[in-house]
Amino acid sequence: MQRRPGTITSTSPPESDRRRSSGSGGETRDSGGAEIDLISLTKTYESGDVRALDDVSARLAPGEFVTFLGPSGAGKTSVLRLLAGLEFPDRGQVLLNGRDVTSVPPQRREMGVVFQDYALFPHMTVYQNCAFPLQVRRVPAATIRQTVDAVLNTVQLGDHGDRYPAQLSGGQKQRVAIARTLVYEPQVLLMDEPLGALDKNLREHMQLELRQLQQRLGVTCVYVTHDQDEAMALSDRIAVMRDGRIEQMGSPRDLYRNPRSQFVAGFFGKMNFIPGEVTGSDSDCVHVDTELGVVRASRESARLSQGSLTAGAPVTVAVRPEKVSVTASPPRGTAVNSLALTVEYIRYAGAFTYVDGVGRTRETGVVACKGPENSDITTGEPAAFHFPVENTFVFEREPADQRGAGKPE
Amino acid sequence: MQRRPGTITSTSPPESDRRRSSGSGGETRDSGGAEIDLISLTKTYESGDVRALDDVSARLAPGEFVTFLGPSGAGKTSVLRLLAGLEFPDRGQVLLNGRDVTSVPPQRREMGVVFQDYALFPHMTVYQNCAFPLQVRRVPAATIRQTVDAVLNTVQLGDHGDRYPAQLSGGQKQRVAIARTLVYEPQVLLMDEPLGALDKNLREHMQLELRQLQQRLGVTCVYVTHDQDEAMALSDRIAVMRDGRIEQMGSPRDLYRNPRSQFVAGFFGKMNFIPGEVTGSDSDCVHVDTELGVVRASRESARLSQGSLTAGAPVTVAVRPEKVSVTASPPRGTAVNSLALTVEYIRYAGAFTYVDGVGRTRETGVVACKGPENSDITTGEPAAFHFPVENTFVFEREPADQRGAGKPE
Amino acid sequence: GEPTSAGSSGNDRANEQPDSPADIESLSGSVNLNTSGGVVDEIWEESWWARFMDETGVEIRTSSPADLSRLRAQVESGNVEWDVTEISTGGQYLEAVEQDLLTELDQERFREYFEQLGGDGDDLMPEAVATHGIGHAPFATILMFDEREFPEGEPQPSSVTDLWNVEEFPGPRCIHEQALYNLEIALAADGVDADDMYPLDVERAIGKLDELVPHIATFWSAGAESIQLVADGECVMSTVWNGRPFGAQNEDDIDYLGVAWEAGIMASSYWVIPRGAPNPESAYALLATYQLPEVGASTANQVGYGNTNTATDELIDEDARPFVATYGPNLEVLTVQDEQWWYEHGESAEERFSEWRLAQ
Amino acid sequence: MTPPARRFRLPRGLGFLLPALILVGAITVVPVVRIVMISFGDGLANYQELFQSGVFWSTLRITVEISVASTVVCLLLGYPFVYLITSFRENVARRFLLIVVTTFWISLIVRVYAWMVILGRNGLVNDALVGLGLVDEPLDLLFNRVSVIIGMVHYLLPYMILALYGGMVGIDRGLTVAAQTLGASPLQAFRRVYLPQSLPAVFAGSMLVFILATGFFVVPSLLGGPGEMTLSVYMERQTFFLNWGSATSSAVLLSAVSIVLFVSMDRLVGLDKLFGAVRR
Amino acid sequence: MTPPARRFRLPRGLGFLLPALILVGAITVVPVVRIVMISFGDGLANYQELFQSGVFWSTLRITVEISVASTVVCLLLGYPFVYLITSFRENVARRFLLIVVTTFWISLIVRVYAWMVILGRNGLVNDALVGLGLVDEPLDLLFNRVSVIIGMVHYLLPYMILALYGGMVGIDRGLTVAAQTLGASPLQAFRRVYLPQSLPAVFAGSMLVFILATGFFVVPSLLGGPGEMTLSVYMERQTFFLNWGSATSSAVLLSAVSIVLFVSMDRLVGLDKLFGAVRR
Ligand SMILES: Nc1ncnc2c1ncn2[C@@H]1O[C@H](COP(=O)(O)OP(=O)(O)OP(=O)(O)O)[C@@H](O)[C@H]1O
Ligand SMILES: Nc1ncnc2c1ncn2[C@@H]1O[C@H](COP(=O)(O)OP(=O)(O)OP(=O)(O)O)[C@@H](O)[C@H]1O
Ligand SMILES: [Mg+2]
Ligand SMILES: [Mg+2]
Repeated sequence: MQRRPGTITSTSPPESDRRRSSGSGGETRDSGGAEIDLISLTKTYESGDVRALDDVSARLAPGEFVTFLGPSGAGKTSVLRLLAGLEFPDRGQVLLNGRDVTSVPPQRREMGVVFQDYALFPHMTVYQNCAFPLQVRRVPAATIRQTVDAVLNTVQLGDHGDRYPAQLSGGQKQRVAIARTLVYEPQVLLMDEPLGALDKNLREHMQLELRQLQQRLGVTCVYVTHDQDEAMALSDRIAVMRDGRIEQMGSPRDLYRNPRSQFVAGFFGKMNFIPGEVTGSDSDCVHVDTELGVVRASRESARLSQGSLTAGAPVTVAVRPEKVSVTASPPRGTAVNSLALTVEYIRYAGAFTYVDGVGRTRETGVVACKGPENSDITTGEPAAFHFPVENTFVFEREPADQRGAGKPE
Repeated sequence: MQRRPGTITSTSPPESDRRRSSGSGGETRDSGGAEIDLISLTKTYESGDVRALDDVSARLAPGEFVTFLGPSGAGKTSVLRLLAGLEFPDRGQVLLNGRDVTSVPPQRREMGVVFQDYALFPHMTVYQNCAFPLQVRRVPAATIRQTVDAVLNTVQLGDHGDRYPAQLSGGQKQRVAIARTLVYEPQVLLMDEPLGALDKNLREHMQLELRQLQQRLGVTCVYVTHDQDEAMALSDRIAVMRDGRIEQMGSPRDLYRNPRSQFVAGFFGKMNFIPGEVTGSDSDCVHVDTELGVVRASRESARLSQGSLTAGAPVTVAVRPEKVSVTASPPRGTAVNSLALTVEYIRYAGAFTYVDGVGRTRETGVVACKGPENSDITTGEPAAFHFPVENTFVFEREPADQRGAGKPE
Repeated sequence: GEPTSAGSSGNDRANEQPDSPADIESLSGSVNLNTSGGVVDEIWEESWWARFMDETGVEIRTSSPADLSRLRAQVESGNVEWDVTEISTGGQYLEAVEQDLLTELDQERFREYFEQLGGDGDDLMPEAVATHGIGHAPFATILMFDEREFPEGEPQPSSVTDLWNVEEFPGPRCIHEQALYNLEIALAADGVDADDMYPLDVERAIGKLDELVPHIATFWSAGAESIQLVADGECVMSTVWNGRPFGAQNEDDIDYLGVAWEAGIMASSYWVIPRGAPNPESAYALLATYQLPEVGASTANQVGYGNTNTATDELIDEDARPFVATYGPNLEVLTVQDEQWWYEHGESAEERFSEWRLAQ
Repeated sequence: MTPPARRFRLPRGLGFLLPALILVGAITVVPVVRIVMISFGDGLANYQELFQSGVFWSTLRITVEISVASTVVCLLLGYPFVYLITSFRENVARRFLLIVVTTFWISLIVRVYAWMVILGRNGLVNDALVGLGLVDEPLDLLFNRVSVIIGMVHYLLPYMILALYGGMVGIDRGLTVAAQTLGASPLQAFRRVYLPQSLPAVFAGSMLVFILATGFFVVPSLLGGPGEMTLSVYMERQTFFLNWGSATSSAVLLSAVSIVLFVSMDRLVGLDKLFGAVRR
Repeated sequence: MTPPARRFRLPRGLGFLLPALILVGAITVVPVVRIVMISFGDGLANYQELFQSGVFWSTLRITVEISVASTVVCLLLGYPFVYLITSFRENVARRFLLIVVTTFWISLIVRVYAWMVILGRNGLVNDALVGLGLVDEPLDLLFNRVSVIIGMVHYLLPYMILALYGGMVGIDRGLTVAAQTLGASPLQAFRRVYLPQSLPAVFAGSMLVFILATGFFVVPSLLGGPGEMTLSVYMERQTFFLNWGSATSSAVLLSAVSIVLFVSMDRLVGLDKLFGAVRR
């Protein structure tokens, strides 16, 4: 990811392809990372009534960068705690390079943890905090100074070494927490929202640093973030969690393109959801009757169990705005997935434009996303919203109050 | 902002126009909010050598929603602390509705604070934490129960009332902090990254709730966030801070369209920066010589002091990617701001496409952003990058290592 | 050393000698008695106090402990609440006299009350009535040994000086932790006669004590401790206050404690009337009651400490006699401590003794 | 996500501390067991005797009264003091601490004597009161319950202060300030936020001082009125005749009473729940 | 952004605490001033006398030695104990605490005798040793420095435990665990992370126990060997003769020595800096 100077800063929208293409730019990985197996991890906190983790299994390849994504309380931190050896699972195992480490104490796992709440040592300066992991490893003092100075510069805190954590701003504390973990280059990096308190520029700088370090050392990374862009930009794979379970795990592109449930679909990028009922299916398509008309989805993109394929089953149709095209001319009557809607609203949003179309009842609608080019679509006028059957998903309908699940704005 | 059901979720790119348009959707404000004046606030922390705040002045209208934005350590939290009465300024005053409250203790300012690190009471349950502000106001117990239950439901923690803070996940804690402050509907809301630990869906839900509450009660809001989208979506005005000073303050649209410095320009959205030197100026335009060729900017969009207008002054030219259009045909030799570059890279990013063009040395380049439509531009081929003089900014060049300033990736 | 106290004497009531003759019938109200506390109180309650109340109708209110600094504070602050208090041995009495804290006793008055109570003034020992107080239960520091080690029939220690007789009576010893008594005993062991004892030759005594050092297990400080040490076998013999082995025999069925009176040292604490005492007449009567033979005998019979009335002897039980200091035969072989010497030289002697102890 | 401590199991790697635990157990429990055994040496006889002894019960009552009062007064004086000094910079706070602690080494007797002089009929206080014309007659300030408690407090206060200091110095004042931004008055913020967090220190400190107070006899016997005989004086008397049976049984009873006292205080104040939440 | 406490000024709204501060000041300082005045009653005479007295210096030395040793042993036993029990659930921890504290109320004298019985020539330990054939002759376990310290520790340990408990119960174990994830062994994590945070409690507890120890004479005089005479015994002798001048001057000197001791310990261990950082 060596960058050209004099160029773009700031955020980018979902780039599901970026990972793949930028992989070539990185330096070659050595095989320093560890393979991690999570086997049926289950955890209920002593005082809690809920299962924080419920049968979580996953295999992480050496040097892989895996992000755990999910709504607040989904169990992301709990996964990290079990991995780091801070908690003991009720059931299940953690394997490190095939070895069962479930009951190995934290300090013998060689995992670096960036804690969600930083866990800085209040009685040590920034410098001392960062030197700590090296000192306990008996690194020579001169090396320590060099290394710590370097890592503090990386996190842009080179001149804050003598401060105590209480004398730092929130983002500065977070950077100390990162620096303290990076400084000793652990085999496995566990990071719990390590960049949450940083502004975009710094965050992107840090993302780059993290990714470079991770690739240089080939460490296996387990990452937690709430920032979907960040997850997409950094991760080889993403695990979407919900209520203590992994809902789906795959490459960012995979999750974006092939979400397995309404929840996952709603968790990445934008998505139109249209409630409906199955009316039937043929060899290619599933037919769904919605308020806006009949919608068809290819069999591959219909994520329905056999039971839900029966007519009358409540389902949700989903399609991404950028897969929806809008034309001012009314749709031909027979065209598949071409809905006649009224343009309610056109939002010009810097680089592109959103077109909101609503049905007759104005209760349901579809949003299309198009480039900034002008067109002849006008607010209040009818327009045709088209989308391909292969990009149309059908999910079993989830209860509306499902926490964190693509909750309507 | 009443929403249609069955619609879009998730993030949106910079929408500088959104505030204006959505304003009409809100309920009418009553005049419950307070006017706040910050007058020349200066603060140096006891143990710190740096000025956390340096002559910060601002006036906040009643019911206004003002966001403080800026890199980590810029002084955002410090502003809030002074406002809330947690710190005493070295110099300067805080006026509340014209009354000097600089030395009024926190509990008599009727300001609600959501602390960056939550500051939850560890010995109280979630419910007790939220009931606390009402109890000290001697609200009847029945009312307290109702109100707290309602606010806990708003933050989706209705079933967590009996937990202690230590038994919550990071995002849950943050929501308790918000709930505890919202529950007593203060005159002024000070929120320090209140949504930083929440996933996008929940965050957008909370944004909506906050905005609705703020408009319903007409409270004045001072908000800190690192999320530019959030800042743009919520704020009436944004104050961009750097190194303890307010760099620029204005509406989101204003900041996006008329950044007053390279720093502000780099802090919002994407921006192409091209270093160059002033060669001269005429009545309409400033001429800048860059590696990519001569660029002109209108006098209005050139943010140069008289001194910097002299030939040879180092400046930075800036233009937003969405203002750049690309054509495959080579530029006409005389066209203004039409640069002949080589297309190095085309990134398809879901709803739109970025085109990276580089100059001969491949050291400098320009990124254009266009809709998803296909065109005849090909990687490796030359193309013309055009942008209007009135959308071209010229700033005095800032040192490269300026912390947080649109740092090149 | 004189304390530089701000509190000066402000109450002269004690110096107003009453004009009326002593009349036990005329007494009324109450009297405040301060004792050093302890089990003896319970015995006194039955014999001494009951008798006094019978005779006078005056109520007794008791308190404890006896403490010189509190006495002084009372007198100096003008808050005197005690009519009679005990005052400890070893120079404190003389110190109190010196500091003018006590009422000077009217000997005649005391005798009058004593005789009105049925006592015979001639039975009183010379020690019984001093200028500012009456001798309280005299006690002796004597030798106690473990009869399990030195059983009857075999040679038994017969004098306190047998502490030094390590050939005949081997085994660890314990002695008191202060110079008081130890110096006298050491000199006696070094051959000094009772008559030549004072002024004490401190260095000579220390020299003699040096010889004992290898055999000293520990120093005891509290009365009960000396018994415990022998009972536990920590030492085979120890100096002891005469009432203790008697008590151990009575109360705890420890019947293997032999005692030797020869060369023991007798001393006495005092009952005094503080200057400014609120009820001086009742105080006289109370003190007079104390010296009655029946009163002394009842304590002697139970705890081994009598009073200073020679008539008490006859009332002492047979099995108590070996343990009572004022019992004639025992009294004969005891050396009476010279309080004046201790008052004058006590501090430096203690200092010297401490120095010696610390050198061990 | 600072990991909270595990609760149930012996913390990993702390096995090596077991010997200390056992040693502490041995050193504390073994003599106690012996003492309890001795107290039951004659079956229940010792206890029967005690229960019938009026002196035991009145001294026990006096002891508990004096100890409770002294503890409460120490707390009332010590707590605000510590609250205040822990809000100063640390080195200032510790300077205050040292000053207070200095007074420790003034031997108890000397101090008691100083009080006698101060409180006596011709003492400093009375001189001042009379001199100012506030009273006509010198007041009887000495030799009553009040002078006992003054003396006890003087002796015990530094211990209370030290015990509180160790616990209160670490409490986050930030939360108190946060409470104020939520509308609590400083007093409310203190009572609802700071106080609960300081309760473990209060608990430990009160226990410590109470215990010291019960075992204490010099002050009551020197400064107290005629009737102020405490249990420790009573117990010392019992050892006059090696009367271990009754000395030990009264000790056991005092322990029992004190523990009942503490446990019920604990329940009453609801410390139980508070501790749970504060401990993390 | 939990607001750290202000440092310099009297915290807002705490003005009403000033009376407490003043009262504490009065109660502690006034008698001390008086005592210092008395000690200088004859000019420097009292001090000259003291400085020349060999006994004063040796008893002072012995007192300091015994007190330091007892404090250290109490710390070595009490700290791990508290460390362990504060890692249990809170109610379990407090149950342990109560057990330990029970032993408090066993009158000192009774306890000392219990030790005599245990350590004596015919005591439990010697019986066991001889019975097991480990030694031929009973060992001299009693009446030496070791038995003094055992007795002192037995008496003082519960105080140390209480003082430590109040401070250590609030320490965040999470940071220790965090240190372990950074590669520290449990011991390193303890030493570098937990220990520094517990130092205020250690400081307060040690001071408390040390002070108790210096004022303490029953144990040394009952369990000590012939040469174990402590300063408090010496001072008691002085007050016996109402020799206030020398009693007060030795008290003042002991205070001075102890304070020097604490201040230099403070400096040595660098507590100064640690306190600063821990306090927030
Ligand atoms: N207690 C303190 N002592 C010394 N310096 C402090 C203290 N608190 C903050 N500072 C410094 O003051 C400056 C401003 O801090 P502030 O917390 O206001 O930043 P911020 O804008 O909120 O940053 P962030 O986004 O990281 O939270 C920073 O450089 C910080 O290091
Ligand atoms: N110590 C605890 N005791 C009881 N319940 C707990 C404890 N810690 C976490 N939980 C619960 O376990 C669940 C999972 O928590 P976890 O911290 O893993 O969530 P998370 O995914 O990290 O959430 P966030 O994004 O908000 O940090 C939550 O419901 C939380 O309330
Ligand atoms: Mg979490
Ligand atoms: Mg901040």
